[in-house]
Amino acid sequence: MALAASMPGPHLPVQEVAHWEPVLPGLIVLLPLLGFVANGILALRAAARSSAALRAGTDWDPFAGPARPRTHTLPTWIGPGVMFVAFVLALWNFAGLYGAELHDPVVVRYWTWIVTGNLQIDAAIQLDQLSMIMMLVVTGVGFLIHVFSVGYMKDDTGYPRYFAYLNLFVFFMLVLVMGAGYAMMFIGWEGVGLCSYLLIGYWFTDREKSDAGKKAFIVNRIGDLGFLLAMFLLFQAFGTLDFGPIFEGAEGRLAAGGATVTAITLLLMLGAAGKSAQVPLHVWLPDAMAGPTPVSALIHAATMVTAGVYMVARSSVLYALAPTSQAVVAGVGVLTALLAATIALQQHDIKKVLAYSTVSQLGFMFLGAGVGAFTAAIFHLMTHAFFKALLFLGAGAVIHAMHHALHKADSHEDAQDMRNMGGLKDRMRITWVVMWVATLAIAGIWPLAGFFSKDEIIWYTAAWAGAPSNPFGTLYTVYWLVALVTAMLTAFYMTRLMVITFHGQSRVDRNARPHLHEAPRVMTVPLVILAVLSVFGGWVNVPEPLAESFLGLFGALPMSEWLHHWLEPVTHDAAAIQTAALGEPVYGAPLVGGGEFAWALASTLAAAVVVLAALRALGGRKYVAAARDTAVPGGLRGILANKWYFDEAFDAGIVRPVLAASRWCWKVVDTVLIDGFVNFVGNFTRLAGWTVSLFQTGQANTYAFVLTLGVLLVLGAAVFL
Amino acid sequence: MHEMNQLTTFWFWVIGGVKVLAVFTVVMAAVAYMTLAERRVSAFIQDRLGPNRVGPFGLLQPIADGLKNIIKEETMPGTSAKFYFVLGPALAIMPAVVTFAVIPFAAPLPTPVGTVDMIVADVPIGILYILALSSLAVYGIVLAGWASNNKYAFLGGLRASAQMISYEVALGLSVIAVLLLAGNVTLTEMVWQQQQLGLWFVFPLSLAFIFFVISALAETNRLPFDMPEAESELITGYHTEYSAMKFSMFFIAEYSHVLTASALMATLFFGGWDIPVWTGDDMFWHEGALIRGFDDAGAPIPATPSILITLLTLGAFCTKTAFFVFLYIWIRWTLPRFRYDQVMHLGWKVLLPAALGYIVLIAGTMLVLDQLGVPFGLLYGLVLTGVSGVTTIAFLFFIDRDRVIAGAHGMGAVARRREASRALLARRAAANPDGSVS
Amino acid sequence: MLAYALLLSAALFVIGTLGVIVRRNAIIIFLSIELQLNAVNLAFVALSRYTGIEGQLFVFFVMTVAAAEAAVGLAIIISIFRHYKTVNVDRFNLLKW
Amino acid sequence: MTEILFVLFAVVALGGAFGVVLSRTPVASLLFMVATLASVAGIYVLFEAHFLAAIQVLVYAGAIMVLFLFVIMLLNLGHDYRADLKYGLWSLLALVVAGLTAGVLGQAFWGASDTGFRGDGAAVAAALDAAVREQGAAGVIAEPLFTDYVVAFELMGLLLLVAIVAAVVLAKPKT
Repeated sequence: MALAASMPGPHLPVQEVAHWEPVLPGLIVLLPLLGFVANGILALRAAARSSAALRAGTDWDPFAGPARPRTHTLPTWIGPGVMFVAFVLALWNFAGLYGAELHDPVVVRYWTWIVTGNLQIDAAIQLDQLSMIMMLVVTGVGFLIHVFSVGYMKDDTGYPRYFAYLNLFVFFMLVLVMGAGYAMMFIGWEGVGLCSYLLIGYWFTDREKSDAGKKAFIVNRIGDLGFLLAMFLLFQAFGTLDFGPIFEGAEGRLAAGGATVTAITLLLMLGAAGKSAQVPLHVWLPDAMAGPTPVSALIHAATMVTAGVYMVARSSVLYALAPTSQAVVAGVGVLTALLAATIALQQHDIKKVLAYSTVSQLGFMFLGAGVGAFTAAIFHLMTHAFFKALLFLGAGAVIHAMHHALHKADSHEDAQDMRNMGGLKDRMRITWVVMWVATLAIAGIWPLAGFFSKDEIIWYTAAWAGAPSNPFGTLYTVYWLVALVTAMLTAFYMTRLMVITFHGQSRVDRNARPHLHEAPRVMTVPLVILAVLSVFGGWVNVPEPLAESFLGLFGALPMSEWLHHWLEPVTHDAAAIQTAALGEPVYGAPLVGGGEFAWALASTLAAAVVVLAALRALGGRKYVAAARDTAVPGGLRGILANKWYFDEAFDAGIVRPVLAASRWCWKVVDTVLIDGFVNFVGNFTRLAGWTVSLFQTGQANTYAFVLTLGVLLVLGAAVFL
Repeated sequence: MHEMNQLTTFWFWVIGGVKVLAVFTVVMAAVAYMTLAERRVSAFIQDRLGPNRVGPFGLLQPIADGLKNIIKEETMPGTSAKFYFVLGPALAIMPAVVTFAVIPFAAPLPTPVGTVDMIVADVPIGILYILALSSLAVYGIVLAGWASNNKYAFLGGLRASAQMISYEVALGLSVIAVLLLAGNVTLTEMVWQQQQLGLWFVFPLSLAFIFFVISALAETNRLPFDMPEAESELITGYHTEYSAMKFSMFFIAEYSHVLTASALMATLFFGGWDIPVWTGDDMFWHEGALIRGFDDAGAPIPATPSILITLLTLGAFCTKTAFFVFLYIWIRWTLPRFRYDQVMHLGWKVLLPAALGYIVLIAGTMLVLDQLGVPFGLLYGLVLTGVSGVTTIAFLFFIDRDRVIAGAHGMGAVARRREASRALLARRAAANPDGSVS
Repeated sequence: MLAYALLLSAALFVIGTLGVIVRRNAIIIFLSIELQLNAVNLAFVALSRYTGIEGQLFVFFVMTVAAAEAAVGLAIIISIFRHYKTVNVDRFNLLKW
Repeated sequence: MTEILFVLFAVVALGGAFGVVLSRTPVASLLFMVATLASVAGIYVLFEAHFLAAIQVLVYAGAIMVLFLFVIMLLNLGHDYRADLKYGLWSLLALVVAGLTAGVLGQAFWGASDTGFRGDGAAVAAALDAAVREQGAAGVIAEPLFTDYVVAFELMGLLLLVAIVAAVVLAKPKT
């Protein structure tokens, strides 16, 4: 990237080694798999006991006895344990890679998996700067969420099953980010989809929740189709699916801006949109909140949904070759960001708000990837993992407390509806504080993580809009403006969430109020750790123009542009291609001019103003509990409350026609045509068989006679012909 | 140097005809006198005189018997299948008579027209010819039994067919051991190999010999295996309805079989016409010349056939054969008859597996000896004799115990069974003291 | 002589075929099949004179198969006879439709 | 001499074959079959296949046919003569088909000459005779049997074992 190349920042003192051997990289992948197997066995044993009890006519309550059964104690150590070891190993490898001046990815091949025709797929993993960041995020945040889950899922009968799924998810996620080719990535891609389905429908006895799982699975399939087609095109173009040869040969083999590379990248984008919940395939993510809240934090906020961003970043070379696709990616991203943010304004379910927030933030990441700020996208991915995981876990802690309290009070009110909360800050101090940290981080308040990452994306959008040869300059300017508005909306809806949940009068059921209390230590400790990360996570990539200003504490924030330099081996090619195609980006606002410092200052001030304004405006308002809130919002609020009618549009535009067509196929094509044909064939065969069976006299002589006749024919043919 | 030339075609046919006539006559005469021998020996064993009125020592008795059979009335059962009734004895006697053709009975005889082999037909398949034809012998018996339309005759025929098929297997397997050692199927070569080995095959193949004798007894329907004609059970079995010459033909067939079997035992296991120890009679056609053996360099040593040697070897052959004929008679008048199921039991469950195991043992020993490079000679034979001897003793005294030696279900087994039933009765009595039957 | 041997073989084969077709007695049918096998064996032996020892080897194998077939076939006939009290193949036609 | 013997054997074989098919009693059929087998064995001898001739008589005539005879007698067959032969149209059809087959086979075999197979027929015959002199009538068959065709040979042994077991199981009365 030109920015990084032209403005090298102060490097940290590193011990440079030319060669680097990864330390047990396979074990990082394998450990969660082992955890899955171990937990899976425990889950099967628990299921066996449960079904045995069912056969005996009773229900098996694993917590009825004086001590928890072993199936419900061992996962506590296995689940987070394997994650911890994997995280330590990842850190170790990171330290090794950090000390090495490595420009090429390290590929470790284990065995050749598929060989057919020209296609060879190796079971190989790739370690480079990008996958290392992803590994750290997946294992680190994953570990914290595992620990949190120990507290959150403590009283669930499916405890071992939950951890088995969670471990399996991490395994597939690691395969996704560490795979050395699109094929391996696709395995992980599908695997995390499966785990997502399993975990959304974790409480599968609830019809609504299992439906949500199916919805997620089906919507993802649409995107996967795009991914698959992209892989076919890639194989056609390169004869391989390995990253190395594809990215090295891309510039030579594919014409820049050509149809092939545009098709490939658009199809990849379709896949990414499915997985990362971009418009219009975002509809599954809010429904996915049916799963346990830690799952939402891990899969549907921090890791899996960011796989699309990772893929686009990984394929940066290809995207750099296709400016049209980039514009599409950025457009989809910014549109998603805006729509999701607006929807989030009118949601009452605390997790739904966070879900739309996630969709919105993912849109930001795609915007970043779309405008070529791949590093910024990954940066935002990372910081978002911290604060969104924190938000979800915090929401989890709230729901946990609410649920517990309502249960104690025999109340059937909705534990997730914010209208039933209010004033929780007195009872849940730690949660309240860390949630505010995360809110400020996501709102982009200096110097929290979100400020640096989101600001960088917006900044790059503006910069590339001003690039001299960019055919989509105007479009990028629009993107920039929308992104600014969306950033303000983000600050607003997050403040709204905080206010309704934690401030004001308590609307909790009167009987339940005394039972409300802070989450146990095992849950709050991960919260605090994530809060710390949300505060300081952004400091790894302080933009150069800010570094020496007061926004960079006059250089006191140590790691100026560190992530840029770190990822440079991965993004370098793409940056070079993009600069060659579009020209140098113009670092200044396209409309009014001005330096980055000024815009950054303005951004954080605007965010702060929005937060304060929202606090003022919303804090004074009186809210009513969900049961009495029957007012149907009209106008724009109604549209937003109904999520822009996306589900309804899909239902009318796709689901109903498909159902109607299916019914027609059943009634007409299947019943009349196909059944008729099949029955005809069957009847004809029976008739013919009956006719021929007349020859079957059961008498040996007849058979011998016919046999001889046949021999005679063959012999005659052989002799006379 | 003698004339060693082969016979011309003309003389081949002439001498061939002479040999056929001579051998046939001698065999028939021998059969006739075997009947006398049987009676005299049986009388001797039973401490009486036997036929001694017709001629000196009763020597003309067979002729008198023959005359009697020829002039006796032929009876023909009214419900019999006439054609097969007549066909039976004819089929019975044919294979018995022709099998002798391939047995060499003396060393080659020098004549003015060439050297004459003392064998009617030296066919290349030798022993197989004998096995094949003797397997046909059963037809005569079975047909006779069936055609008589008599329950006892029919049972005799059925028994004959089952028994002969069963023992053909054991017989063939015991011969296979000989084939292993001789390396060929012609009987002349077997005699030659025994001369080369310096040992008659009865020593290195002792167990095979025992099996062969037993199986031959069964094949010829002689006691203790004369199930098809067991007088006490089936009147006289398959020839119950026969009389006069047709009855006599069955007799001739049986005794020819005995003669052939004796000659075979002599040839396969006792060196045939070989005179023991003396090597001057060793003779074999090797690449168109008669040789006595090979010197150390492997060159053939020419043999000198003479009339004297031929006569001496003929004497040796006749002596050995006569001994086995005597053995047959001896056994007949010494051992009691088996029960039918015992016969089958012995054939299928004892002789067959034992012979198979023995073949494996002999073949294995030979393989080891060949691998060690031991030449085919006396040492080779002695090693085999040792192995075979140990096996034979082990078989007779440990494995077999009282099956072959003391009959299929010998006294040991009977005693054990009696013991067991007595114990059972005692237990029942103890459990049921009032004596009521449960 | 080869041609005559082959013609004899053909004649035997056809006669055997005839036997299989026109006789009802299972044993006779069986015998006719053996006759066919023999006809083929004869052809093999005659041809082995002109093509090599393999013809005779094949005859050897055919004989082995015939022996196995006779054992099993006769056992089947015996058990059928036990059931139907006849070996007339017209009587056992369970294979009929 | 050979030709005379061949004609003799051929006549007996053909006569026996007709006897097998046309005899009214199974026993007669069987005896005709034995005659045919013996004649065919004689023809084997004429073709210098001594070993096979011996095996033919030993195994076929001496064992298999005795087994047949045994079964015929055990079942006491031969009392339903009338039902045995198929008459009328069926026999006519069979005759026509058999005649046609005979015609086709005759057409195929009529011109078969002694040469024109694998190289020179006479040379093959001479080599066979030499091998018989060298290795013996049994050895000439045994040598390829235990080298080139040993797998087939062992399979034959297995087949026989299976047949034994099958025969015992099948013929055993169900108790």
